[in-house]
Amino acid sequence: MTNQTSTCLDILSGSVGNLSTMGATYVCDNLEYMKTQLIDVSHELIDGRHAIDNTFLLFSSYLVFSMQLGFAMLCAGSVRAKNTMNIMLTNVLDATAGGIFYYLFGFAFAYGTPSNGFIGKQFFGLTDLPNQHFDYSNFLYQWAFAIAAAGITSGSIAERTQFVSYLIYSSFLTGFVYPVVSHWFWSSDGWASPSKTSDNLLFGSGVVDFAGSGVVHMVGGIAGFWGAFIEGPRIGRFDQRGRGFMLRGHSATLVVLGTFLLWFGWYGFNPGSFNTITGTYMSGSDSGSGSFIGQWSAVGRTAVTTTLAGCSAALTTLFSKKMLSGHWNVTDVCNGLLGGFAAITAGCSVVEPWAAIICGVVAAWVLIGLNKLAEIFEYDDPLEAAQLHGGCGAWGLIFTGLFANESYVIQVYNRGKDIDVEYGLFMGGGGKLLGAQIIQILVIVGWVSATMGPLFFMLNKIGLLRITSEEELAGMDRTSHGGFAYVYNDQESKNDQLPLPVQL
Amino acid sequence: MGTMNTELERCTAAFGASSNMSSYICNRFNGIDNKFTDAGFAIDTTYLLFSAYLVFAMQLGFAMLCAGSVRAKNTMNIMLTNVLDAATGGISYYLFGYAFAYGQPSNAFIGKQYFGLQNVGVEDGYDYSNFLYQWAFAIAAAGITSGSIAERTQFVSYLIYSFFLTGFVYPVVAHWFWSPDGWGSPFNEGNLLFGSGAIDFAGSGVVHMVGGIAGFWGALIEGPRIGRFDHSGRSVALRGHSASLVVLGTFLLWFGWYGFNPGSFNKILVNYGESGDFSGQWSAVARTAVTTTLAGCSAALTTLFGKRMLSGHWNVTDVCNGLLGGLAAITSGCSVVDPWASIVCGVVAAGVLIGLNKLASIFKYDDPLEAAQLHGGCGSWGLVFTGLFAKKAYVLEVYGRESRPYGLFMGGGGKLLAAQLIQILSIAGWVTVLMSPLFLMLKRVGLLRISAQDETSGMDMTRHGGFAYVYHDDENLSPGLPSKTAQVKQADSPPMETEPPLTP
Amino acid sequence: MGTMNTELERCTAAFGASSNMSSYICNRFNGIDNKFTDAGFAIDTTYLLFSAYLVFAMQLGFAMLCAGSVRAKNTMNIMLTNVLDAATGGISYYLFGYAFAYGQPSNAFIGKQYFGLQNVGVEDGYDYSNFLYQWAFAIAAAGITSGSIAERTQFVSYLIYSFFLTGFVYPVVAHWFWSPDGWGSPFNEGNLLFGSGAIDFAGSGVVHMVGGIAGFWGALIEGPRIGRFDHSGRSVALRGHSASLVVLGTFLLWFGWYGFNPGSFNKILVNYGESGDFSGQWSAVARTAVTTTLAGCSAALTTLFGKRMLSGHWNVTDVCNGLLGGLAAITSGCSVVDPWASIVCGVVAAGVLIGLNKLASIFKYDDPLEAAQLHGGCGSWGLVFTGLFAKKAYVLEVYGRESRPYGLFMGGGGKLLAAQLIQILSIAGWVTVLMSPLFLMLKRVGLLRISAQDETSGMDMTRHGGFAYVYHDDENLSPGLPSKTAQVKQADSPPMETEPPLTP
Repeated sequence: MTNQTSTCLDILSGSVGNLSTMGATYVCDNLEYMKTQLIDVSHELIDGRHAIDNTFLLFSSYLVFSMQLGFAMLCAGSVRAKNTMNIMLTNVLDATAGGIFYYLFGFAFAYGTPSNGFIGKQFFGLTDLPNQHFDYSNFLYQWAFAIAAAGITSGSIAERTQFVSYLIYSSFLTGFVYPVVSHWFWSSDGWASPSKTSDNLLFGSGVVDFAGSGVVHMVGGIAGFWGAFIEGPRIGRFDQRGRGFMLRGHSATLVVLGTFLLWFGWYGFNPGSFNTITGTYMSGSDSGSGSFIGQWSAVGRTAVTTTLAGCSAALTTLFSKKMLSGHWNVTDVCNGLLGGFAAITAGCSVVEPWAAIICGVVAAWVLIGLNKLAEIFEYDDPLEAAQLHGGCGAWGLIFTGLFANESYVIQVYNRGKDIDVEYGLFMGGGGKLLGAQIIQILVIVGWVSATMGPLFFMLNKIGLLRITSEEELAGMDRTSHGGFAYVYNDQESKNDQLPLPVQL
Repeated sequence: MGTMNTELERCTAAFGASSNMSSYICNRFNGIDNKFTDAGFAIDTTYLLFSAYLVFAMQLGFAMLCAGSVRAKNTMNIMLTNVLDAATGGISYYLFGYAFAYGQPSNAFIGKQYFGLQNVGVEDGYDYSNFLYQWAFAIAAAGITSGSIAERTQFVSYLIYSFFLTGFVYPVVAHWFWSPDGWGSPFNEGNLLFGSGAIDFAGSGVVHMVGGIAGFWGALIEGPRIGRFDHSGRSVALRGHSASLVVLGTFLLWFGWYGFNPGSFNKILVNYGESGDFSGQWSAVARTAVTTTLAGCSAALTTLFGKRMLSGHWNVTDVCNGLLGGLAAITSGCSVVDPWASIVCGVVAAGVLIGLNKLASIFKYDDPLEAAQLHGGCGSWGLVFTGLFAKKAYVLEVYGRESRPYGLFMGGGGKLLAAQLIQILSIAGWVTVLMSPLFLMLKRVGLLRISAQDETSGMDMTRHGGFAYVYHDDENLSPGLPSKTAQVKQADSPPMETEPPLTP
Repeated sequence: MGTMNTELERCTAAFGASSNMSSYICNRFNGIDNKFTDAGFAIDTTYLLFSAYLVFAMQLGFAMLCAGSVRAKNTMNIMLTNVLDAATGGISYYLFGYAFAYGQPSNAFIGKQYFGLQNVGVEDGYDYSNFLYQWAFAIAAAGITSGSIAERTQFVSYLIYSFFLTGFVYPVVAHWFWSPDGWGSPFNEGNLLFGSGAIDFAGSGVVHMVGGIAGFWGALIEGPRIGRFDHSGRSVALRGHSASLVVLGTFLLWFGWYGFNPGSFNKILVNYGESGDFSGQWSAVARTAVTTTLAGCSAALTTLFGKRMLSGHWNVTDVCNGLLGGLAAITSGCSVVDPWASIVCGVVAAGVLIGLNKLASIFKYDDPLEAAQLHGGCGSWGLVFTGLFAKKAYVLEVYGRESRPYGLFMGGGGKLLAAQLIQILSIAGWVTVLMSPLFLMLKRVGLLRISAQDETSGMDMTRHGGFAYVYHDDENLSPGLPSKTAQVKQADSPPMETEPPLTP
C-alpha cells in the first residue's frame, strides 16, 4: 500500500499541468495529508481483516474442539458400561497430553518454516510466534485437529488396551506421526503440498486434501487398524467357529449425542480450514474486490457440501441396513453419517453440492462393505474406526481426484488464471490430480504402518499392550479406574455385592 | 454498496477534467469502497454461518429432549427420527424446499427458482450460507412434530410425513411470511397485508406453529398411548426415562436459540440512521438476544411457582417446558419489543402452556412432549404478543420504512394485530388442510400406529434391533441370572446382550 | 472513533478554502471513517455475542457436571437449581445486578445506573451485548456455590441465597475490580491501588473465589452429608451416579471457557502500537485461548499422575476436576502471561487442589463437587500467580498505560502482587461477611438443611415428584415385580414408576 501512495506522489508531480490550477495547488499543498490519510485507511483495513479472520478462525477452533467432546461421548456410548471410565479418560487425555506435546514440538514439526519438505524445525514451544504467517489462533486450530487424530485411534483399540500403552502411542501419534504427515500435505514447505511456494508441485498439482480426509482421518484410522489387528478381537466377539457376536455399546443415547456433537464440530473442521474468510477471488483480470464472489461464499458452500454428504450417507445407510438386517438401526445410521463426513473432508471446498451427495452415498457403501470384510477376517474394532475413518477417508481422497471442479480449485488454492490447474478426472481435468491423491493414500498408509505398526508390535512383545483376560471380563473401570461409571442404585452399592467397596 | 459506480462518477465530476491524478485518487477511493464491501460480506457471512451452526445445535437439543422424555424402551426410535429429520431435511431442502421457500422472482404463493441450489452463490442474500441457515430452521419444524406422535408411530409413516412437511408444507409457509414475494410478508415491496405484513421475525408462527399444529393432528388421529388414561379416564403420567437428558436438551435448545433469534437478522453490519454513530444492527442483534433470554427466564420462574402451587412439587421437567414455551413465544417479536415487554411475554406464555396442558388432560389428548401445546399454543400467543407490544422505533429500524403500523398497546393501532391474527388463521388452516388428510390416509392404510404388542414391549426391541441401554453386563449378573434370559441368549443367532429382567 | 468531527475540521483546514474538490475529499475521508466505525461495532459485537453464548454453554456444563457428581436420587434437585440459576439470574441481573456492577458514573463501591437496562444500548461499551455477556458470568458464580451444598439443602434456601448472591454479592465485587470506577480496578483512571490495580482479567477472584467461598460457608454450616464420614471418622466416598455426565460437563465447561477467557477482552478490533501490522488484540485474544488450553492440559496431566501415585487408580473424575482447577487458576492471568508460564500455573493448581482435598478430608469438610477447594483454592492461586508471572509487554498492551507494575518473577516488583493479595483478602472478607450470616440465619430458622429421612431417601422423591431415571418399565417386569414396589405404586396417589432395586 505504501508503494502505491508514493507512486501517487510521482503521478501528481508529473501531471500537475493537466490539473485545474485550483485543484493542483490544494492537492500539492496537502499531499502529506492525503498520503497519511490513505496509509491510515489501508492500515485500518488490514486491522479489520485481522480481526475478522481471527474471529472466524478462533470460533472454528472452538467448534473443532467440541468434536473431542463428541468423540468422548460416542466412544463412551459405544463400549460396554464396564469400560466407560477407561475410554472417557483416554479421550480427556488425548486433549490434554496433545495440548502439551503439540505446544512443545508438534506444531514445530508440522508448520515450522522455513524448513525442508519432510519435517518442520521452527517454532518449538511457540517461540517466534506470532509472526507474519502464523498467529496463536493457528496453533489453537491445528491443536484441535491433532487431538482428533488420536481420538480416532482410541476407538479402535477400546475395551482391551492397557492404559500405559495408550499413553505411549497417543503421545507418539500426536507429537510425531501426525505432525509429519500434516507437514507433507499442508505446510507450504511440504513435498506434496498444493500451496508449496517453490514451483515444482507433485504432478504439477499437489495433493488436494483440504481439511484432512487423509491427513487426519486416514492417519487415525490406520493407526487404529494396526493396534486392533495386533491386539486381536475382544473376548466373546467371535466364538470358536468364527461367528461374530455383537458386543453392543451400553448407551445409544450417548452415541447419538456424540454423533451430533461431531456434526456440529465438523462445521469448524471443514469450513474453518480456509483459516481466513476475507479473501477475494480473482474474476477475469480484475482483482475481484467489491464483487460478491469471495471466500465468504466458498466457506458457505463448504458447509453445504459437508452437510449434504453426511445426510446422503445417513440415508443410504438407513435403507441399506434395513434391507440387510431388517432393523432401522440408529447407531448404524450414526456411523454412516460420520463416514460421509470423513469422506467429504478432503474435497469439501472444491466440489459442487451435487457431487457431495455422490460422495456420501458411496461412502456409506464403502463402510458397509468394509464392515462385512472385517467380520469375515475376524477383525474387531469396537467403534469401526479403522473402517470408517481409514476406509471412507481413502475414498474421500479418490473422490476429490474425480470430482474437483476447475474454477473452485483455482479460487481456493489461489492459482492465477494463466496457470494450468489439475482438477477432477470426471470433470475433464485429466488424471494428474487423481494420481497425486493416490500417491497420498499410499504414502500415508506406508508412513503410519512403518511407525505405528512396530510400536504396537513392540508394546505387545513386552506385555504392555493388552490387559489380562480376567481384567477384560471384569471391566477395566473396576480394575484400573477405581470403580464403575454408573451408580444408579445407592442402597445396593452399600451391600456387599460389589466386590470393591470404594473407600478413600 | 451498489453505489460504487455513481460514486466514481461523482468523484470524477468533483475533480473536474479527468487527469492522471484525479483518476488515481478516484480509483483509490473506489478500491477502498470495494474493500469495505468485501469486509462487509466477510463479517455478515461469519455471523450468519455461526448462527446457523447454533441453530443446528438445536437439533441435538431436540434429540436429547425427546430421548429423555420418552420411556427407555422407545429411545432408539425417537433418536433415529431426530437424526433423520436432519438428514432427509438436508436432501429435500436442497432439492426443492429452499426453492419453494425463497426462489426469486416468483409469485406470492410459492417460489420457483434455485432448485438444487442452481444459481445460488452469485449474489448477496441468496448465498450458500443463507441456504444452510434456512435448512437448520426447516429441520426444527419437523423435529417439533416428531415429539407429539412419539412412542406409538410406525417408522415408515414417520419418514413419509417428515419428508412432506420439510419439503413442501413448511417451505410454502416460509415463502408467505419471509420471502420478499410472499403475500403476508412485511418485506413485500408491493402491497403489504393491511399496510403492514405479519411480523414473525424468527418464526413463532412459521416454524413453531407449523410444527405444533402438524403434531396436534398426528397425535389426535393416533389417539393416546396405551396406559396414558386409565379406565376411569384418569390421567396417568408416563414419565420419561431420564430427566438429565431433558435438562441437557433444554439447555442445548436455549443455546441454539441464540442462533435462531438474533441470527434471523442475517446481517450484522447494517447501520441505522447515520453511519458512524453507535446505533446499528449490532445493537439490535444484542437486544434480541436479551429479550430472548428474559422471556425464557420469566417463563421458567412463572412455571416453577405456578406448578408448585398446583402440584406441590418443584418439578424440573415442567420448568424446562415452561422455559421453552417462553422462548417459542418471544421468537416472533424478539427484535421489535423492549426487554420489559419480553418479561410479560414469558409470564403469559407459561400461563398459556399450563392452561393448554390442563385442557389436553381433560380432552384425553396425549402428547408425550407437550409439543402441540408448547410450540402451537405458545407460538400463537407470541404472534398476538407482537401485535400488542411491537415498539415503533424498533419496527421501523428492523423492517425499514418511513412509517408502518406497530403494536396496539404501544399506540400503533390494530392493523399489525390484524395481520398477526390472519397469520395464525392461515397457518392453522394450511397445515390442517394438508397434514390431517395425510395422517388420516396413513391411518386408513394401516401405516400410522404400531400394534399394541409392539407398543407394550417397546419399539426399540421390535423395530430397531434392541434397547438403547445395556448397563449391566452378564459378568455382573451371572450368579442370579434367570434361566429365561440365558435361553434367549442362546436362541438368538446374532446374540445381543439383552437387558436382563430384574428380579430382586 | 469519537474523533470524526475534529478529523473533518483538520481535513478542511488542511485543504484551505472550501471548494468542490476539497469538500468532496474531506467528505469521502469522513465517510470512510464512519464505515470503519460501523465495521468495528459489527465485528466487536459479533465477537462478544458469540463469546457470551459460549459462556452460557458453561451453565449447561455445570448442570451436567453437578448432575453426574451427585447420587441418582438427588439429580432432579441439583439440575433444577442449575436451571434456576440461569433463570433467576436473568431477572435479577436485569433488574439491578448489572446496575450495581457496571452503572456509570458511580462511586468506587457500587454502581447506580442502568437499572432495568435503562439507557443501555445508546453508547459503546454498555450495550445489550455487554449485559448478556456479564449475565452469563453472574450465573456462573451461583452455579459454583450450588455444587458445594448439593444433596442436603432445602430448595427454598437455595432460591434465597442464589438470588442474594447473583443480585448483590457478586455484582459489588465485579464493580470493585472490573468497573472503571471500582477501587481495585486496573482501569481506574484516578488513583490505582498500589499504582497498579488488581489484575483479575476474567475472574479467578471475581467469579470463582466468590462462588467458592460462598460455597465453603454453606457447606461448613450445613455439615457433611449423612454417611460421608463413618463413626471412626474415616472418609467414605459417596460417588456420583454417572461419570459420563461428569466428562460431558467438564468438556462443555472447557468449551465455554473459550468464551470466558478470550471473550473477556470484549473487543477484538483493537490494534496495539502501529495500525497495519499483525500485532493487535486479535493476537492477544488467541494467545489467551492458548494459555487457557495449556493451563488446563498441564493441570489434568499433573492430577492424573499425582492421583495415580496417591491412590493407585487412573481416575477420570479426578482428572476432570484437576483440569477445571487449572482453568479456574489461569482465568485471572490468562491475557498477560506467556504460554510457558500457564503450564506452571496448571501444575501448581493441580497440587493446590489435591492438597486442599486432603485438608478437607482431615477436617471432615464435605463438598460434593469440591467446589470450594477447586474454585476458591485454585482461584486464589490464580491471583497470586498473576502477581508473579505477569509479563510487562502484555500488561501494557492489555491494560494500556505508559508504565505499570507487573509480575514479581518477571522483574516487575511486588506492587502488583500486593494488589492481588489485597483482592484475595477483600473478596474473602466481603463474601464471608455477607454469606455466612445468611447461611447461619437460614439454619436458625430451619430452612437450610433437609431432614435426615429426606436425605436418605433422596430429595427427588420427596420434593421433586420422582426420580430422574426410569430405565425399566412396569410392563416388562410385571411377572417378577416384587411386592414392595407394587405397594409403593398403589400407595402413591400420582403413580410413579419407581426404579426397582437391582439384586442379581
